[in-house]
Amino acid sequence: MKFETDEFVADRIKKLGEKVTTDIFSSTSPTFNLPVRAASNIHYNKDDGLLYLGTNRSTRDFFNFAHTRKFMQTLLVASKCKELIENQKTASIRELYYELKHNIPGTKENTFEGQDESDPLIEDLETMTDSLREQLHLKADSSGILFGKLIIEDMGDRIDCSKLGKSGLAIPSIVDDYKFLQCDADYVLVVETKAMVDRLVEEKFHLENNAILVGLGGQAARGARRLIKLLNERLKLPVYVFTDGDPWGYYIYSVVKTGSMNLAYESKRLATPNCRFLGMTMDDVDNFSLHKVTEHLKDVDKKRINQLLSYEWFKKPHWVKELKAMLSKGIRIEQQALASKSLEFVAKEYLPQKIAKKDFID
Amino acid sequence: MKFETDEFVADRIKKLGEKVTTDIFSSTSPTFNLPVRAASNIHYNKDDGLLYLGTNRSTRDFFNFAHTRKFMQTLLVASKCKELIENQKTASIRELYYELKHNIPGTKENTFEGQDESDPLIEDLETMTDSLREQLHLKADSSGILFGKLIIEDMGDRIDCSKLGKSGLAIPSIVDDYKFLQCDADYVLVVETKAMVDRLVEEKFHLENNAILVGLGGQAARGARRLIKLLNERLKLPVYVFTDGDPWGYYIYSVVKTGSMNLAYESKRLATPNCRFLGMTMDDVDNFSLHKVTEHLKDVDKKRINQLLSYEWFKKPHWVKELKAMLSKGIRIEQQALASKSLEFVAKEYLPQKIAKKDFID
Amino acid sequence: MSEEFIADKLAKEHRSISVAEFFERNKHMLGFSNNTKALITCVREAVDNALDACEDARILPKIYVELKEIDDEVFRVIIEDNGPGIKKKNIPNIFAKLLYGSKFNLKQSRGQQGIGISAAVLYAQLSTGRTTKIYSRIGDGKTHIFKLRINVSSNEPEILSDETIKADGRGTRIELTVRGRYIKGRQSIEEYIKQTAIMNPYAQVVFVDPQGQQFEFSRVVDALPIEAKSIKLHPHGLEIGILMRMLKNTEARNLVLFFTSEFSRVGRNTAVQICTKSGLDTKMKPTTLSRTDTESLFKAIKKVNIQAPQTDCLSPVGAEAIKKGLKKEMNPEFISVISRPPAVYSGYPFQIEVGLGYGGDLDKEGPIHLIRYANKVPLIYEQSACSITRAVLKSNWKRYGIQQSKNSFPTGPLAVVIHIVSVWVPYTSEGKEAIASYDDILKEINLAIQEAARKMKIYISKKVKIKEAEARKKIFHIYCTDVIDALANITDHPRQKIEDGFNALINEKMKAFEVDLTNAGKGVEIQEEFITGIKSDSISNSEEQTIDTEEKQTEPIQDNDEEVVQ
Amino acid sequence: MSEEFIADKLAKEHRSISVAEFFERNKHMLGFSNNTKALITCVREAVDNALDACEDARILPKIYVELKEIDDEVFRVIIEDNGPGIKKKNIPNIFAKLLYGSKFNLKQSRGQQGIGISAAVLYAQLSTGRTTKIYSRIGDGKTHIFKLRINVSSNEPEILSDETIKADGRGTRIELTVRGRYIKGRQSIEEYIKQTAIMNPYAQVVFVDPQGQQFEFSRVVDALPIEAKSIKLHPHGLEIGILMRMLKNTEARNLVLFFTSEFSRVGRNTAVQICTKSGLDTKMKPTTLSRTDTESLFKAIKKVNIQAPQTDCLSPVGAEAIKKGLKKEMNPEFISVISRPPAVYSGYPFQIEVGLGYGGDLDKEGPIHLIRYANKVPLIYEQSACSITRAVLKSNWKRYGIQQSKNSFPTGPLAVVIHIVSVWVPYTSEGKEAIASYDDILKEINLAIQEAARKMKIYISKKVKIKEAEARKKIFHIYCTDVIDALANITDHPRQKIEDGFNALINEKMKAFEVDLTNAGKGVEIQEEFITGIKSDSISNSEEQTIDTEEKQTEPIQDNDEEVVQ
Repeated sequence: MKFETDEFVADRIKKLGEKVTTDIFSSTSPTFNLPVRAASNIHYNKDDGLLYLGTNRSTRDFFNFAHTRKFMQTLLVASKCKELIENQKTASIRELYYELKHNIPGTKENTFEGQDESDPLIEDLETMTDSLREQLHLKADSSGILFGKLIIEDMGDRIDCSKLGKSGLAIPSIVDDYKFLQCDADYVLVVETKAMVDRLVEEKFHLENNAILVGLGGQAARGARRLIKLLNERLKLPVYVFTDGDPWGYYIYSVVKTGSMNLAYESKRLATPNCRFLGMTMDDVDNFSLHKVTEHLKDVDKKRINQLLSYEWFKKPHWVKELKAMLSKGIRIEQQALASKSLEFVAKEYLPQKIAKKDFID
Repeated sequence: MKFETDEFVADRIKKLGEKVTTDIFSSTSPTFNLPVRAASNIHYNKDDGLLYLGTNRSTRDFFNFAHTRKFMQTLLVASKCKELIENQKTASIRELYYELKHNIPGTKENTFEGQDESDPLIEDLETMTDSLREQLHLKADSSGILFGKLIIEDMGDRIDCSKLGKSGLAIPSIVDDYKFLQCDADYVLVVETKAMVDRLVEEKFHLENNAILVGLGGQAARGARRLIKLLNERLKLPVYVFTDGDPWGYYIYSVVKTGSMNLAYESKRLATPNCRFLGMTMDDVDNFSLHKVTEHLKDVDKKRINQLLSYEWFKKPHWVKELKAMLSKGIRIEQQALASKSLEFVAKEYLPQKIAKKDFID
Repeated sequence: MSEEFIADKLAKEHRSISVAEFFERNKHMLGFSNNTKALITCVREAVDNALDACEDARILPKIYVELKEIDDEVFRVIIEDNGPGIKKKNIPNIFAKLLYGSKFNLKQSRGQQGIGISAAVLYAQLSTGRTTKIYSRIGDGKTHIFKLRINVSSNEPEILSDETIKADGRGTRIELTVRGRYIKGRQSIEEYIKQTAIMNPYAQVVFVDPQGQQFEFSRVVDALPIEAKSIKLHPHGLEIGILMRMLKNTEARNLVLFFTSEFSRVGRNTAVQICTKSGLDTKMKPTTLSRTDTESLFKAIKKVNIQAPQTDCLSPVGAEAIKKGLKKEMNPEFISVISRPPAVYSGYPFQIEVGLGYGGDLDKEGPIHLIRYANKVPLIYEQSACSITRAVLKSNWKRYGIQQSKNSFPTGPLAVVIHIVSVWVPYTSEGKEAIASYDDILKEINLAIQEAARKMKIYISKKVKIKEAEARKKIFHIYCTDVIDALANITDHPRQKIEDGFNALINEKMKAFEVDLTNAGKGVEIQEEFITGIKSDSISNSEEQTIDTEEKQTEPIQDNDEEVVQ
Repeated sequence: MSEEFIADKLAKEHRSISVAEFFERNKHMLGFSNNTKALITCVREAVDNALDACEDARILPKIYVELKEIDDEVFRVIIEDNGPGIKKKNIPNIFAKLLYGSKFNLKQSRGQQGIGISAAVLYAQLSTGRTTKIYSRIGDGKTHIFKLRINVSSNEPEILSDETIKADGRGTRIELTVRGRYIKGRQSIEEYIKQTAIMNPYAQVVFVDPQGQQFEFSRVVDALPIEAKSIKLHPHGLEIGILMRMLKNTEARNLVLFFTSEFSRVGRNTAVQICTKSGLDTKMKPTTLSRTDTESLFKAIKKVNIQAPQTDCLSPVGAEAIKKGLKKEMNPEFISVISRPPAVYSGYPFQIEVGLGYGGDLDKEGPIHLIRYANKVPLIYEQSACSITRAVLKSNWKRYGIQQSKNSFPTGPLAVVIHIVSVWVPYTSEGKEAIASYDDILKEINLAIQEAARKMKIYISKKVKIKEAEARKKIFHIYCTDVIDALANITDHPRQKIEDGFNALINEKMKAFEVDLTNAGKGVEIQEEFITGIKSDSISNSEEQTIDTEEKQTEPIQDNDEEVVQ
């Protein structure tokens, strides 16, 4: 596979190597300088509504006993990514781990003992080369499903996503190469659970409402986030997010909208800051009389709510109100609880009503 | 949605109700009689290679204090399924839970307090009505992905699964209604991880080898198992299973082949007893020199190996040999460890070689 | 010569001190280690003395205890009884001379050391400098009033005043002034008196606390326990040093007479057997035995089979009296008491009594309430060092329906009182607070706990069953509506028909359950049955009424609580 | 008349018993509660006496201890010393009369009760009937040999034989025959002697066990600790009862003279101040004070500021000697000892010494080895009741590099010896086994532990650093090959060029690390430095050599151990 960015990224990796050899040839300790990816160095930019890495940087020094191993590993990852780009291959991050794992001669140690050693170094390399993981020819785990009046060209194949029955398109890890051949949809509806997507497909919601349905199956994978971003940016489609009415669902929304803390350095490329939150909300519980089918908050839910309240990007009056209502009522509400009204209810009443009234949270 | 079985299943449910009303009108305690779904009542049939429920049955009695609530719940589930069939709707098992959940008047109790209360009753109803969950119009969680030279008709849509780029077809929960319009594939390759399917798609393995790739993403979901069964039964395609070389991978194989203990009453409809195991094996480690990229067994792995050794359907010489080799070497091997040779290796050498040599385990 | 000088010099410094001076320096040995404990010890010694005196004289005790804080941490302690009083000439020695008393013979009594009350007097003068005042009336119309202190150097009483006035009645009153600290709670004087009241329900005790509040612990039993008799030493409790002294001091002319007259349970035959076994002539004069003769004799005694000591020397409180004591002070809803038959350790007779009180006014939360007694005296301190505690910890309380984590204190609304009576209680230390671990004693405690707990278990199970039966009543009505709705939906029968049929069926079934419930309801009266001592047969019968059976499949991979039919 | 009869009858039964008879009945009070403990108590009392005698006479002690099992559970116990010997006329009283001895004045010594050795003699005759044999030579060429027993009824010595033979030298030997049980392990006689040897390194002890095996505990310090002086009572340690007796018995003509002559640290000014505060005339004759006068005086004493008692009455072992004792008996690789300055509790001077031994021959696994001492005597029983143990449990050992779960015993190769010396050691009970909880004492123990542990921590950190430096050496070579391969792949430089450049750089850097390592290597000699007493300055300096620094970001969501530059 070939990307437009290949030359640029390969060059960045080479520069990284040059920096180290220069250190060596000038008899100074070889070091990398890289941004700190800790919560303390993550900032919310109110202007564009995205999370960014701050300016704190740290130094990785071969001659610092505590850094030596990681220094070596960083270069191994960089070297392998250069190879992938040159050979026009992509690899999953687990494949990368296995490709790089080997015994270090004269020891019982391996270069990597587990994938947990290589994964963070991929993120380091992304920040140091200012490039996306996918541009390094690496694939994250994929998940997500798509339905709707959209025709895509993928690897030369023409896929009509309105003609995939109740099966749907599996969203891969790399979507930058998708070409959008035709789109008859009016908006994108991002849905937390695949089961809810099934329901909407059974009700033909996507066809009758001209909606592109993107099912996440929990937290949004990178491929799905990038695809939402591309649909929004290239096709100018509004994006509505439909999750469970609980802190976990709300955080899924915030990741789609604002970016995630783990990947703050990629918010610009993965987040869709103009998307809107559709539901479920605490008001829904009252408006649609769902009291009987709420679930009680557990301690872990309460803890998570308080965490969200401490994040700057949740410090908007409507979110604070929403989260505090959840705490004071001691309840949460799931998408599928709407089934208690009737199976059709979500497709025939709830969603059309919310969208018609523009009953969104930003 | 409508199935051929609808009339039969609706009638079975009605008979169940009639049994109870007859009890009531004849002043005897209303009871259900149902098969025991415990390990002690699960038997391996060597002749057809499937797991079956034995003949042990238990009685659920409304006037047994400990059964009363569950008795009520069983009838609620049965009643709702009859409704779904009549209305030609399907529901996810979570939707079913929410549809049935309501407060019991005069108490603080709900009919169901959690989905863990309704799920087992669905299985009870399946055994009592001798029907599949899907025939009760219920959907399990779906997962799984498909690529290959196969054209399917799904809900009137014609889907060419060789034209889905690197995205692929998401396998839904209900596949009985698929029509196979055309098939140019020679065999089905069932793959444990989706990342490995990505690799094979990138290498165009499915197109070059006329293979249908089914990616499971861990333990096989009911939809995927049923689809594999249908491909095998209707299209007479041989099925090869490619998992990690560890007890978890082997158990995935055994579920595809023999049926699962949880759903032993459905083995006949879900299992593909003539499928073959392709790899990974302990011999692969030696034959392909993969020693450096094996992982050490953890206690939980060893425990699971010993569990498998105790199951009758694993008491075949080659499986015993395989599992014992694992224990004695203290290692396991993952599919993606093949990447340590090269990224292409699995597609260009490992799989073609194994398939050519018919290096399978039964 | 300089070497000799050292020994000489050191020699001059040697001197003798009196036992009073010794204990003045070592007051912690007698329970006066801190102000809190000292105050409770003073009350305890005086109350023990009062109760012993009444019992010896076969008088139903009536005890008055009063504390006044007359200065910061200085208390006047007043204890008065209706006992026999003390002869005038004995008063100074009894209260103001250590190691003087009536309690050195082998007889079950609260005091064993003959040192308690004079130690309190010693502590009073050491800590406050004050003398102690004694009032005694023996029923001759006179009251003798002494002011006493102990001459520490000589361990002899000093009489500061000695007055006689006219007054009727009988009894003894002591007024001590001591340094102390008054506390509330678990190890308080109030708690000590309450515990005393449980095990001495034939005593009436009035307690006035330092705030002037009066507490009455009433008499609920109108008879004293049987009288404890003195006994002679049993040969199996003998040590060789004691044997030597007895041989030397005896008036018996020969060995056979020596054994038969000085020991318990040794008849002529046994005495002859001992002599034969030791190779000594039965006619030998005891005072003429050599050391090796004595050693042979001693070894022979241990080899000869001797009848266990008689047990009329023991005065247990008795099951009925303990029940009444527990009832009045703790008010549990159920009581079970076991008074074991007497047993023997190291030649000393002893007896174990165990009472369990369950429910009622007892705390539902927290650890159980364990109260230990020795010869009717509550043991307040050193709970963890006591073998009674160990026996309680090691018992499997779960088996009896009481919550317990492994080897820790059980929890729940349970009071456990355990009483050991013996002519010689084996304390672990001087504090008279913890019982030493003798296998024979532990075994008896365990048996008593088991026996009492089995009865309690029956009561608890019964109680649980009654609760269940009541819950059952409601359950069918709660769940039938949804069942009827579902059946109406599934079948073609009209809803009303199903409803009528079902309601008829439920009513019929309920009648059967009502009967069960009534039977189970009998349990409500169990409390009274036990307390009035009805036989346990009738109860174990009703325990077998099982109302429903649940069988579990082994290895369930799904929940599966239905009854299995093959 | 029948009432009076009761009191009369009861009166007849009263009698007095001797202190010997009391303790014969209550032998558990003196450490003879079971056969195992009794045997160790006998050895202990005799060894304590021997060491005290030698120290009083300023003689370097040489003690011989032998046990022979002469019958089943019957032991001959022999203890011999090279002390001053005992004058013939004192021998019977010292060994065969309770409450007679040299130890009733306020002076630091092993025995405090004046009861120990005669209690052992009493136990011997009670448990085996045997007399005790004493040999004493005071250096006059004669040896006096007594066979003694105690007349229990009178608490007076009975001399069974009395012999004098010619023999040179000096010393005392006691031979007891007692019932006992000999065990190995934690609470054994062998362990007791070993622990004694640690805290008395100026004594030579030879022990022959019942199997005839001989153990030598050698003398490694050739000077006795400074001599402990007797002191007078400090007014702050006074109780009112004692004050009254002192006032009554004093020969002082007036109050000022009374205070200045009978007490420690009271000068004329202070005495006058006390009188003024109490409103009494300084010229009053002490014997004429009324009770209320005495109470005023007592209250006044507590209000007047009096200088703390002098501390030359204390005889600590000293840091150097404890180091040597620990070294020879436990052989740890590192020792740190703190001898705190004297302090005061309730008017009594005391002093805490703490020794920590780390590593070497000590067990790497299991709980640390805690040894408690009071006045140089190891405390063997009742560890959990002791405030020393409490102080150890509450210390934060993790801070000093020793593993410890919350509030439980630390684990690892550590011996902790803690020594309290005082003219009056506050034991919690008669057993002389556990120290009572006084805040002043706990505070001193904590300070001593902290001070000693801080030194130990420096040693442990140093040891860790040395190990790290050695590992470092290897690391760079291990990882550079992969780095070079990767760089050759990424950049256009030839592999050989990168390899040469990198190797040159590593060699250069390694030189710098060698230097560090050498510096750190100094730590290897720390053991000797500490043991020979080098100042800790040099050590805390080297602690500050940080070889690499790691800073952690707060709230890391990824691992992030790099140094942060803003």
